[in-house]
Amino acid sequence: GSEEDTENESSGNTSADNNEEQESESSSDESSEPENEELEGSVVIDGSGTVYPLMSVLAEEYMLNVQQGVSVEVSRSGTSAGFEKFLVENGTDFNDASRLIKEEEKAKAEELGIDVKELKLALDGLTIVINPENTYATELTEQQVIDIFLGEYTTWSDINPDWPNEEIQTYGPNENHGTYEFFYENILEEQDLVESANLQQNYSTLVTLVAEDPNAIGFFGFGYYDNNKDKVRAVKIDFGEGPVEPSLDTIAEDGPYANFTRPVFTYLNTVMAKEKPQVLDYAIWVMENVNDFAGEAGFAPIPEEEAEQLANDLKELK
Amino acid sequence: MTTNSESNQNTVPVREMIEEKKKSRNLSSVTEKLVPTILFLFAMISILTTIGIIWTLFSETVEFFKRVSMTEFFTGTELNPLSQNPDFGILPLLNGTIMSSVIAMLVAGPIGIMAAIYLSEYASDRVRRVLKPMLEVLAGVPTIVYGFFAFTFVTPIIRSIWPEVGATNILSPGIVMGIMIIPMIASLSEDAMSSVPNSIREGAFALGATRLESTFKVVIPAALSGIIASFILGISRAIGETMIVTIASGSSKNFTFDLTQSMQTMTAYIVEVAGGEAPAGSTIYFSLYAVAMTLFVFTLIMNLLARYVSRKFREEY
Amino acid sequence: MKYLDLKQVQKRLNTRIVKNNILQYIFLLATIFGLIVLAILIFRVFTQGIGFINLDFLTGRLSTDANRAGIMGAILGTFWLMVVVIPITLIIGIGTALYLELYQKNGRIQSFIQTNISNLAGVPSIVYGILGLTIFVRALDFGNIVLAGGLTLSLLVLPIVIVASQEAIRAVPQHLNEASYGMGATKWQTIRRIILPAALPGMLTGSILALSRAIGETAPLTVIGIPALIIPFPEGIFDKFTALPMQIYYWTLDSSLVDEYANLAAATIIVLLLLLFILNSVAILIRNKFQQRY
Amino acid sequence: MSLSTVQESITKESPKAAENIVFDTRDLNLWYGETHALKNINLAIKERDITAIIGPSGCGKSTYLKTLNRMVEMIPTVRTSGDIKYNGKSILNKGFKVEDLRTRVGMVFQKPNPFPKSVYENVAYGPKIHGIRNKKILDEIVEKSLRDAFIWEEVKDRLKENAYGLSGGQQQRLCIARTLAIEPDVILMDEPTSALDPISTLKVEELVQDLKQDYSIIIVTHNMQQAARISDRTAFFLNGEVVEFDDTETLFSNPTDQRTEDYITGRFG
Amino acid sequence: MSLSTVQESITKESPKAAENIVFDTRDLNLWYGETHALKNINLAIKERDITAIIGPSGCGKSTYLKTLNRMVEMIPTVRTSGDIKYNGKSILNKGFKVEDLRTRVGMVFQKPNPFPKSVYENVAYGPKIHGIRNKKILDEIVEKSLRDAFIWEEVKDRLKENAYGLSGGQQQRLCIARTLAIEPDVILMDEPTSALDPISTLKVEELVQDLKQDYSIIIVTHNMQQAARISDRTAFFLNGEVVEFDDTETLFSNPTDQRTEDYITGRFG
Ligand SMILES: Nc1ncnc2c1ncn2[C@@H]1O[C@H](COP(=O)(O)OP(=O)(O)OP(=O)(O)O)[C@@H](O)[C@H]1O
Ligand SMILES: Nc1ncnc2c1ncn2[C@@H]1O[C@H](COP(=O)(O)OP(=O)(O)OP(=O)(O)O)[C@@H](O)[C@H]1O
Ligand SMILES: [Mg+2]
Ligand SMILES: [Mg+2]
Repeated sequence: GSEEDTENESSGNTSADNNEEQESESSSDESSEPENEELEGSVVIDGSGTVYPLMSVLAEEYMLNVQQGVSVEVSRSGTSAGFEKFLVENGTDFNDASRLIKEEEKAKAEELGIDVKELKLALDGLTIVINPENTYATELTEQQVIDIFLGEYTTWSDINPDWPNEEIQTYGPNENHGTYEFFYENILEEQDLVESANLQQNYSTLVTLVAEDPNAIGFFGFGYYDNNKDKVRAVKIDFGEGPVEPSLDTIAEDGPYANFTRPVFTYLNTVMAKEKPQVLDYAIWVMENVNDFAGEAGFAPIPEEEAEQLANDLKELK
Repeated sequence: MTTNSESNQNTVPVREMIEEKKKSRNLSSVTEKLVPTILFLFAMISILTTIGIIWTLFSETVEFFKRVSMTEFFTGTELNPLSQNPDFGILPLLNGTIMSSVIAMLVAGPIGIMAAIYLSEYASDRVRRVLKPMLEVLAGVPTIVYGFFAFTFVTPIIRSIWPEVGATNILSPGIVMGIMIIPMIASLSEDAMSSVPNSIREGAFALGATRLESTFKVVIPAALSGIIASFILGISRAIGETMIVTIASGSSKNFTFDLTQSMQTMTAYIVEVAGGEAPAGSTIYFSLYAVAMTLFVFTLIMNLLARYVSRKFREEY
Repeated sequence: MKYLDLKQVQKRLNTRIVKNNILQYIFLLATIFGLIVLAILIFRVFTQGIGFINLDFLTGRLSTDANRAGIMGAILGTFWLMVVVIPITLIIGIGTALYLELYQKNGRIQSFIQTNISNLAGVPSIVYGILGLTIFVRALDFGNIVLAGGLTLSLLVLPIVIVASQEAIRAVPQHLNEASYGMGATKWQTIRRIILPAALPGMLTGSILALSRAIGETAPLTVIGIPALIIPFPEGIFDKFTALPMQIYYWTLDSSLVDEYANLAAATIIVLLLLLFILNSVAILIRNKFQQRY
Repeated sequence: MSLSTVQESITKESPKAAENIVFDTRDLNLWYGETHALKNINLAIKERDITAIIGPSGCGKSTYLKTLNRMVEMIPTVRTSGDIKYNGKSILNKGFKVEDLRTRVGMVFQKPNPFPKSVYENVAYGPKIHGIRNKKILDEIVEKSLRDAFIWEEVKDRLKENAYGLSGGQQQRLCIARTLAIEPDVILMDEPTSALDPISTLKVEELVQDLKQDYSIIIVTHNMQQAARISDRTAFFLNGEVVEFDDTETLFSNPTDQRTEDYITGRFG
Repeated sequence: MSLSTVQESITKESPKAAENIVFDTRDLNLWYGETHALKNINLAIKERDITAIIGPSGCGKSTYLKTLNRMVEMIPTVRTSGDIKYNGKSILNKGFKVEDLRTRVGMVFQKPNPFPKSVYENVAYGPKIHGIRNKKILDEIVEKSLRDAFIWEEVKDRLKENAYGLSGGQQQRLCIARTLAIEPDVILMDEPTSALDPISTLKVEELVQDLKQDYSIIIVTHNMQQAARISDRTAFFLNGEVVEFDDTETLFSNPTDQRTEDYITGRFG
């Protein structure tokens, strides 16, 4: 309660008098204090919907407490559609991506003379979920998960004779999502999903479907599980060293859940960054603060050194 | 201006005044010539819109058909755009579109026309003035709201009656789409029926006709062109509806006539691809335009057909 | 010679009257059916969202924090969209209708334009989104500003306004035109003084339906690309923006991430419905004041 | 409308309130909103008579006629008081079946109002709603009615064409034919010949006199000659009141009221 | 329409083709699509005369009248051949300004067709579209026109009310007033009294005879008495042809054509 109240107050105050106070609060003060400049203009960000929750929290914090004169617009057309808007003349300043930039995209950037800087933001853990009524399949091995989604098992009793003789229903986000791509490429190693898999475009639909079907098993990003713990149950995965429950702690780069973990990025157009001080300032601020906000958005932080390194790289662009 | 004496019949020399004014009426003759030109330009905007749509869709569609054969596209019953061996058959989408529209019209057609009859022929002026705008509110509810209404309210109700129905299915969004379209059909049909002159109704009543008989045998035939027009707009709306189906029917690309199943419409496919991760220049990206083009041609053919029908039944009074 | 057997007629009459009375109630039920659904829908939305409507919510800025989020930006975005859509659709829509009904004598050209319009009325909104993206956002390089969105929505609802205006013009009795021409009135005078006043109520009906649609439309805006997070308020038609339905769309989509977003969406729906209600009431008042049976 | 709620129905066999009286109007008052259009009307209209109603424009002739088959109810602001008995039954009762009344009491309007259908369908409409489906009988009814309205020759080759292609006079005669097709007891005519040429008018007048044998006819007319020529009894309306009601001969030759005399001699207004 | 494209305009000073002839019709033919509605009409209508047109229903009277101010063009299927000269100028020319013609040639229609506006606005409509804006002058014109149409007394207290509240007869007299308000040269009247009661009819007839001093009047009527009473010359139409055109007295007392005689004696049809 009281924390919120103070936040509300500070959001209500946008006058210049408050600047000192806010800057001392903000963790970016070390870098921006010497210049103490008032920036204005806009920062345009598009790209992955998976990264959006994190990026939007960062953008809002920056606008409210760091640079009130700057407008950071965050869109979410998807990684690839975002790159299309990014890799054109006068394109977007950042593109969020739930995957690495592709070769074609790199080539296009070179052709346009856009120097692209890759910024790793956070880590997302792919979470396997089941219906809360399902009290037996709470622990599975990595291979069992793979086999379920490849259609090797049709009923639960195929996995374990003690489990009910009911048909397994598989769910997941559809091909449009980076999450699917990761699951398909990195976990299933490019083997086709079972024909009957119910793949959805919409996460709300997906959560509801799993929550309603007692024989459901599905996969999606940790953030979606984190917010729906009352509706779905996460499966502990055994990667060979005992079952691991996905959590912000286990989804670390070298953590026990690493096999099901992927990084998410944002790509910066450094040409823009050099032209527009607010873009660069924002980029630096993001890398200095991203780890403070990752958890709030359902992501695990990247190693502190890596973030610092990236921030320092950016400062050299000045 | 001088007023003549009472005895003179011409207290106001109107004719002279008109002659006088006529000389200064060159301006109005300019207006007369200018107005049609301006209005013509306005009318051209709709032509330009069509050209714009066709041009936009066509160039990318051509690209698509360089990669996927027309035969496969139009006769394929499989649509797996992202799998390793992608299939690009549009039939599942066509099927989903037709199924949802038919369900919607089965709901909206009868209910809409009955509501129109009530409002135009039975309701008193007062009641009509209250009910009609209330009904029109239905048309203004954003479709995204209907989508979640279908998914979280209507589907569970249907499933409690008919357990075989899936959590995502075509029936529920079809019904909700129908509800959304009711006011469009009711309102426009009511307008058409209201503009049938009262003297014609009186003629029927004077012969001992009940309201029902005057409505079905005189008013509806006389207003038929307007009623059909309202149906066309309703169907078009159903075919083009995006959000409701996207949310409540899921995104399975099933080719089936089973109402209980999840299906995808052409519009939902476009949303899925447009908002997705398909890189520009890929086949799936171009398939978006091919589907949009099909959707466009589909509505074109249907409208031409409906226009033909409506002209055939047009009555003059 | 008697063809009508009075006894038969009498007997049939009872069934006819009963039929009429029964169907009257069925028709009433049909009318009310829609309203019942509407009531349920509104009830659900209200119970979910009404608690979140307060001054801070209405006047506040957008935020990712559900407790702080406000929708003034979206309200202003919708407002500026209407500033673009209303004049454009009314002027072009009524103009086109007048041209088709009263000026274009060549049946072929008339029927060509007419076919084109009724087809445009059936083109799905998502296709207009693709058009708006290609023409206004990219080719004319407006970017995703209010003007681009407004023009796209205008094109989308234009056919509805045209068709409704045409119907209204056609419903003006021919003998009124004759009377006017008989007085030596020119065509434009007849249109301005006789046809437009008589047809205006009908035109308004169509325009209300059209504008309601434009205000609640989501699909084309998603294609044009509206930022999911944009905090500054739009101050004119050249600013970037978000609109009420977009905000509802984003919040409903993200409700699986933050539960409270569903409530915010419900609250925003209430605001949107209220807005539509006010708009419709004003227009319907105007319409009822002038409606006339000849 | 202030109507009692007793459910009643008329049959030809019902006892009549007064011998030979088909319409008995007692203290009828009618208002259009604020306008008091009919004031204390008392009229007893005899069966198998031709009753003419004359009077200056706006005096309430059409209104009275439309009250007799309750068409006046179509205007929502109308209120009535008093009573009208048709064959002894009060027709202003709410429970009274207007459809029945209107089948018995046909009406021809001042402005022609054909349906936007073919000539044939216009005439066949009445018989059809009353249950006649047989194509042959319908054909017969249509032909007979059109002949009786003296329009058969003009339209017999265009029965399938839309009635709106006919001239005003043709349309009006079609409307008369349409009414004849349901063979009513009483025919109300509101200036039925005002859109007809003298030839057609004469024919219709002849027809009206012909029909008198089987029907009671009430005719509103501006043409005093017409009233004098064809009617048995004439009512003179003025400002919503009945000034005089008498045998046509008496009324025209020997009016008791000064206003009637002024009117029929054209001195009035 | 087969019209030459010579641009012409009429002014009062233009020399007349024939002395005193206001409308000179030569070999006029008119078709509604396939229907040949007017056949070889030749008529010379004199200035400051009252010309009556009589004939049975559907014979083309209204059509001819509407050709004189080119209102007939409103029906798209209409084709004409031949020529009509108004004050010596061919009016069927495409370049001819119909608005001018219609300002000079006023028209009163068969069915009353007031605008859905107030009584005042109905009468003021003509002067307004011709550029008269002065409120005082408009008031004068409205009052005078309504007086001339003998309706002033009935409507003077409801000038602001909608004209649709008036009775049929009142509406028609309002339409006459509306035409008088622009003081045309010629007034075309298509059965203007068919919806009027005898009193109003007599008044309008008087008015017509009054107006004759300044205007040429062409009146279509079914009422032969009326034609005989008020007109100077009468044309008898039959099946789209002019059977006879002569001084009214001659035509009624001594018709040359057998068909005319049959018609006026009522033997015909
Ligand atoms: N719908 C209406 N609303 C209000 N007043 C009306 C209505 N219809 C008629 N009146 C008024 O009622 C009075 C009687 O009208 P009614 O039409 O019965 O006259 P009428 O005798 O038939 O006249 P006419 O010979 O001109 O047809 C008139 O003063 C008229 O203005
Ligand atoms: N719009 C039209 N389309 C086709 N035919 C028409 C049209 N108007 C009139 N006619 C035909 O042209 C002929 C002449 O019609 P017109 O209205 O001139 O007759 P009229 O002499 O005025 O008759 P009435 O006395 O009944 O008014 C009629 O046969 C009629 O059927
Ligand atoms: Mg009357
Ligand atoms: Mg005529």
